[in-house]
Amino acid sequence: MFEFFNSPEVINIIVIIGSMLLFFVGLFGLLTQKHIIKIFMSIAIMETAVYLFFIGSLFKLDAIAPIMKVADDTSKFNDPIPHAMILTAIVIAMAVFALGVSFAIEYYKLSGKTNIDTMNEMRH
Amino acid sequence: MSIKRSLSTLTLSGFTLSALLILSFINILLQNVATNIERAGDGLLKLNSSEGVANVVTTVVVYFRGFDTLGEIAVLFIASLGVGLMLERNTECTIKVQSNFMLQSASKLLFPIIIIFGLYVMIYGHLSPGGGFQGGVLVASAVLLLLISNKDLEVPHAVISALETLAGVSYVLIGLMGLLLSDVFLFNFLSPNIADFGLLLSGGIIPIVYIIVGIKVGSEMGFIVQNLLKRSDDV
Amino acid sequence: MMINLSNYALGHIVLALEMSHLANFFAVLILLSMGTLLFLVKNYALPKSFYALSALLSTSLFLIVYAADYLLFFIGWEVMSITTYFLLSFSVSQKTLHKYIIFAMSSALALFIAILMIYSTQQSFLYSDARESFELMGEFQGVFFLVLILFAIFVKLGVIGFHYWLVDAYEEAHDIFTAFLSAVLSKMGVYALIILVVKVTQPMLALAIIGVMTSIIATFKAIQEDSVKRVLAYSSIAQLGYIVTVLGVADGMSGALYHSLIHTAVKLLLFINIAGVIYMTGRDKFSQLGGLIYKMPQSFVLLLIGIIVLAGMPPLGGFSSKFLIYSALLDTKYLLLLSGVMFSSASAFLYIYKLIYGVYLGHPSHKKLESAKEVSLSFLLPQYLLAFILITLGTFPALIVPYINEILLESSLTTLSFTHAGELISAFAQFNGLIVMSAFGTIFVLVVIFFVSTRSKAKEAKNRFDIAYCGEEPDESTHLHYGYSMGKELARVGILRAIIKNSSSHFYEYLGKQTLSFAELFRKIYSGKLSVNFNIAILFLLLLLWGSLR
Amino acid sequence: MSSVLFVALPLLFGFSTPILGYFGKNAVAYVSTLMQLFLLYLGFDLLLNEGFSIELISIAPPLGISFVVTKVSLLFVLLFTSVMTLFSLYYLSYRSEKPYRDESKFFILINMLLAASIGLVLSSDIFNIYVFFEIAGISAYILSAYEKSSSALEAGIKYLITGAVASIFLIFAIVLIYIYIGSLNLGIIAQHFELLPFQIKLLISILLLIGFGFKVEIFPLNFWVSDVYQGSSTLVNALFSAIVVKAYLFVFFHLLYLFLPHGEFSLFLIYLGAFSMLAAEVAGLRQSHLKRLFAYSSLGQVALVFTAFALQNTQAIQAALFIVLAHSVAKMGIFFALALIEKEHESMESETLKSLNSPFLRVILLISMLSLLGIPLFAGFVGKLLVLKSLALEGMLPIIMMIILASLIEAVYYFKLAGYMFTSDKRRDVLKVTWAHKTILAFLSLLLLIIGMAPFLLSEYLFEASKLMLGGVS
Amino acid sequence: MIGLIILGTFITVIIIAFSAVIEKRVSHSIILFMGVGLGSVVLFFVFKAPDVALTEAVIGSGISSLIFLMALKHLGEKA
Repeated sequence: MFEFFNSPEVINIIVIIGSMLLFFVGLFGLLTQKHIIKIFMSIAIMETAVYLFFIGSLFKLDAIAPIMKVADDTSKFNDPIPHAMILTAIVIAMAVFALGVSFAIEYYKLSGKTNIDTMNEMRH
Repeated sequence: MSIKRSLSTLTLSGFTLSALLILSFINILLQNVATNIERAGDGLLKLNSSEGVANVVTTVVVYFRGFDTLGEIAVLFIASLGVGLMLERNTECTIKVQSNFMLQSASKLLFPIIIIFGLYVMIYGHLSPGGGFQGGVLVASAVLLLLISNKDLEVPHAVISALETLAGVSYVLIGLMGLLLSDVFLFNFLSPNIADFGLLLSGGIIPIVYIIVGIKVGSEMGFIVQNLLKRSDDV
Repeated sequence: MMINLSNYALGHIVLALEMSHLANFFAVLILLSMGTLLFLVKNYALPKSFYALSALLSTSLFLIVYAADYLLFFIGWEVMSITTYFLLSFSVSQKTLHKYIIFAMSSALALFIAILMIYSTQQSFLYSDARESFELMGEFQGVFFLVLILFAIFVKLGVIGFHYWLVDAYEEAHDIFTAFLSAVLSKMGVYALIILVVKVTQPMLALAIIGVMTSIIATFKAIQEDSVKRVLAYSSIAQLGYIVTVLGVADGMSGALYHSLIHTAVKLLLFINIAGVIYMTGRDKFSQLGGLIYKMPQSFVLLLIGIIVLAGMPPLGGFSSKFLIYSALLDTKYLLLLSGVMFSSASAFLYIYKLIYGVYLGHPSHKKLESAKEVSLSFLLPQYLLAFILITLGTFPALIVPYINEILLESSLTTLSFTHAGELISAFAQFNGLIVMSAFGTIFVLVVIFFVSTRSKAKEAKNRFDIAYCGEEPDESTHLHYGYSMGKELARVGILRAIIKNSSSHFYEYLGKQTLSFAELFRKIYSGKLSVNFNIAILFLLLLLWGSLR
Repeated sequence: MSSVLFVALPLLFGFSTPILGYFGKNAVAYVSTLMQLFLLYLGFDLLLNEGFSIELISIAPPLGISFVVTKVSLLFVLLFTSVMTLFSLYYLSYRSEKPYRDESKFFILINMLLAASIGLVLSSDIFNIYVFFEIAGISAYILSAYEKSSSALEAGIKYLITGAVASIFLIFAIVLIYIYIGSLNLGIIAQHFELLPFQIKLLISILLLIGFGFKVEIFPLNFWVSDVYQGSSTLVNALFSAIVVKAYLFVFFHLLYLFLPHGEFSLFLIYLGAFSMLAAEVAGLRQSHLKRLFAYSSLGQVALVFTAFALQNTQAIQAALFIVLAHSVAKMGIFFALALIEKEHESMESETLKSLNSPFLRVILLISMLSLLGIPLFAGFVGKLLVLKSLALEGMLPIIMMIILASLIEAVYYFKLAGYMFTSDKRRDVLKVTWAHKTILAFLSLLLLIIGMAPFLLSEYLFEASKLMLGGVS
Repeated sequence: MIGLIILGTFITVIIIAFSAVIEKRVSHSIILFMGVGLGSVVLFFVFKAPDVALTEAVIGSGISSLIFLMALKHLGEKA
């Protein structure tokens, strides 16, 4: 009965539903949470979901990781572009979070607030 | 009533909105499952066999889409600059983490292992999984471990700065060299020899650039983490 | 003569300038006012920017007049509005200034919409295509177009309901500039009415009714005012009301043009005169003036000429234009309108009398007024010139008929018949200016002789408190001058009270308040919480997705 | 000369700043300015010599990344470079009195912003666009929080969180594009986009709209903007409204024209833009803080540009380009002048203008505001006229009325400021403006007047550019 | 088999992520977030993307969580 789960179509469906549910969790956190770190975390979860969706949708069951043994061997590899893109995106996301966290720390020093909904001093 | 009291309007609306959105996404995606089409990746795989290195992802990251990586380096650079700008204090606040014996001895034991693993990942990035990003971060985290455990130790700012400057400038210069030599920015002007495929010294500028990237990423990461650590102690 | 400017424009827009007779007529009005007002300039220490802005203003006026397409007209119109704003800003309070600019910008932008509507039907801004474009518009669009255009013009003319800005601006503006505002800028409204409405559409009864209402209401509003400039401002509105009325009926163009000329001259005369009084005494309220006849006799005579014209009495030029207006109204058999105009004309005496009595006759209300002197020649000379024009037009009312005929011919309207310069002929009547003038002149001379001969025997008061006052001794705080409460009793008449007490300002203040609280709502959205903002964003995404999937 | 230098040189400058630091305090400032001048020269050189070129990076497209230089992208590149050069020249004089902390970092950031904006405009690879999107974003976050005051940090945090969320939607769209089309090259995507299943096409378009919508400040996604403008330092605001948002606008519509050449969503976007304009101006009506006020005015102008671009025909695009130019110049003038006023008066409430004693600054502010308002004789009028003209040709009367109503509201609050400036007589001491500042401000105002009076100098070029933009060369 | 692994890991990751989001104590939720990262590392590995898996392990869940923890030490739990 487990053979059912091994067909590419089913795996694709699992990936789509799973990653979208993860995206939902992140989005839910973004919309409802208040603590700034949890906001960043929710954004990170959403991003992870997108990455999983990307890699998961494009991987082929019978293919192998894109590391060639010989120069003229081009078949049966997973698409390397998603990997490269996600690599870049992960690092960029981390950089943004580091920056955001440092803003938050400095802001906390000045005002003592970590709740994003109370960050509205400039209501003119 | 009790549900209404414990859940705020915002939570409810957030839940409803995100759930509806995701359901529509899932609906659309399930109705239009992607077919197997010829993608750019296949072209790059073919291209890689003529002028790349064993790890195709490395070729893509460093060479075929090297410009993205340059931009990514720039993002990291700007972020670490911003973190420095935000958290830098001229007051001398040394690290006051009260590290215990366990941590101290474990870090002494682990430090060389992680460093060596990091360097391996960095240098063999074009042959096996891994590369500059991961290696750089691993090396940085090894140093970080040492920093946490040994409170007298601090990596001088000048060293990090020198490393990052060197790496950054040489990356752009390599790119400009390509422009100068063959009118294409970031061109692999070291003309890779396919016979070397799978060897440590193969792929022209690819391993060199990835090591540069590793140095850059490691130093930026070290800078960011050091700043955050320093800052988080002078509460 | 037409000058095509399309080489300098962009986006396939054809622009052109044209020197028509109509344009020349209004250009003459502009030049007349500028020429006369230039005499006054040296009496005031005006900043340099005032001159620069005035130059820009007159350029924009000429652009309005000579434009042969809507776009250049609009450019001129908007530049005129903005320049006026800065010219007003030299003396006007912030509130009035803000009021002015809101109305001026609404006017300009309404005009812009209308112009774009014209453009959208025929892809042309030219006047020559306008009539056709208007006919191509649908029923609703056509009405909407007219509403927009009329709104723009009414604001500039200060038609009742849209005069909220006008009276305050006239009162507070620099004395020279008030004259210019009344004499020229309001004429641009008339010109716009002719070019944009009369030439494009059929005669509209509604326009005539609005004109009559304006002149009646403005007349009664004027009676209540204490400030000289405000009275003149309302009088301007009333006079322009006549022009609007006559433009609303067929064959009214000649009367409108004639009256524009007369009104320009007479308002220049009156405002220059009042400017002289204010320059001498520093006061601009009726209750603070009075008894200046002995101090400023020449000014008195000139003002007398001015108000005779303003009242539209024969023998001076005012009657000539009124004559044309009346006969145009008679011609179209709108007798109710005619009686309205006549009623307003007659009621005008109430405030006209106030002008001469409040300023020059009666008791001086303050000691300071006794030291006033006759104004300098720079004030008198332009007034003499204008008085000469007005008297000439009274004597030879048909002097400008050949010229008006050319304008009418150009717009393919029926011309006035012309025999000689002294005789003005309309469809129903004719009057000979020469005869009327000589008759009135004789009577006038006789009256003056009688007055002078009796006056020499009258006892002359040495002190201004040398009067019987119900057995009490009047002092400085007593209002001796009748001008103080003149016309107040009129408010007891029911309909007049309704006119005087109600004001469009309540409506505009209410509108302003509502707009601001609406703005407050948006301001709150814009400084909301971050999580609420994200909720809105996701909702937007959802709506988009579902909206387009359906 | 290669167009890659536009990105490579600022990066090189940024990376090598520690070395430059050894050569003295001013070396960084002067090298940065010289580099920007060189880039300006490079831009004109490209304009005069070629006008069109494709610059390869690493390998040939469609597999690799390439820079496409056309007349329209060059227009934006030149705009950004000259804005940045003027900014640097202005700051060189400003810094002698009130420099930023850690000046070299400031110079790095503005150059990174420049590089990223140019990269956004030139790049023909959608993932590369994402990377530049992030670089521009991250430099803008830091610039916005640069003063480290609590309001600046608040602005920075809000900007950063919004930007991060926007980038998720953008990368989601890119992921879908790669999954369903299999390429990242804009040209290839454009060819295949129409063949996609309708739902996927819709999903990608909407995700792109949301991703870029946060950045192009369109109505339900622009609530962060006013806080960011108010919290950031005044000079930096000039960059935000003259460079950053323009780059995002260009990219968004470049992608739109490529992917949906038949204008499927055109009508919706036009209404969205017009409504955004109206909403922003209405919100601005009650403002008393100058920077926030001009933030709303920026929102309004950007929405107008959005409407014009959304019309998707050459004349409207030409109009949009006119407004882009006029708005950049005018906003620079305004924020430069406001920076001087803020330095002197230490307040940004609109009542500050009542006591402003500098006829020069008053005139500069006035000219810029009149241009923003679209008063004839100033550059803004040309753009607004052309937009409304093309709307009239399409017969979209409601849109015209919304835009005009928004302009009227805009006029109300601008003229309130003008009233403060020109009627009150309680003035402080004369605010001295250095000759360098005077020259730059006068140049900006003169530019507004020249474009306004002689639009035919530019219209030919802009028309060519708009044709290219609509034609979708990539 | 591989399908089951993917399914199971996805379920785990989603549950961990949800508990991370709704967890009141931020420090706990950061640890849970690290778990999300590790779960996705497994998934990336199963999807035959070792490079991404390594990066996610080191940067996505490692350094990111570390940064959050260090920040939390300063900011405090209270929202």
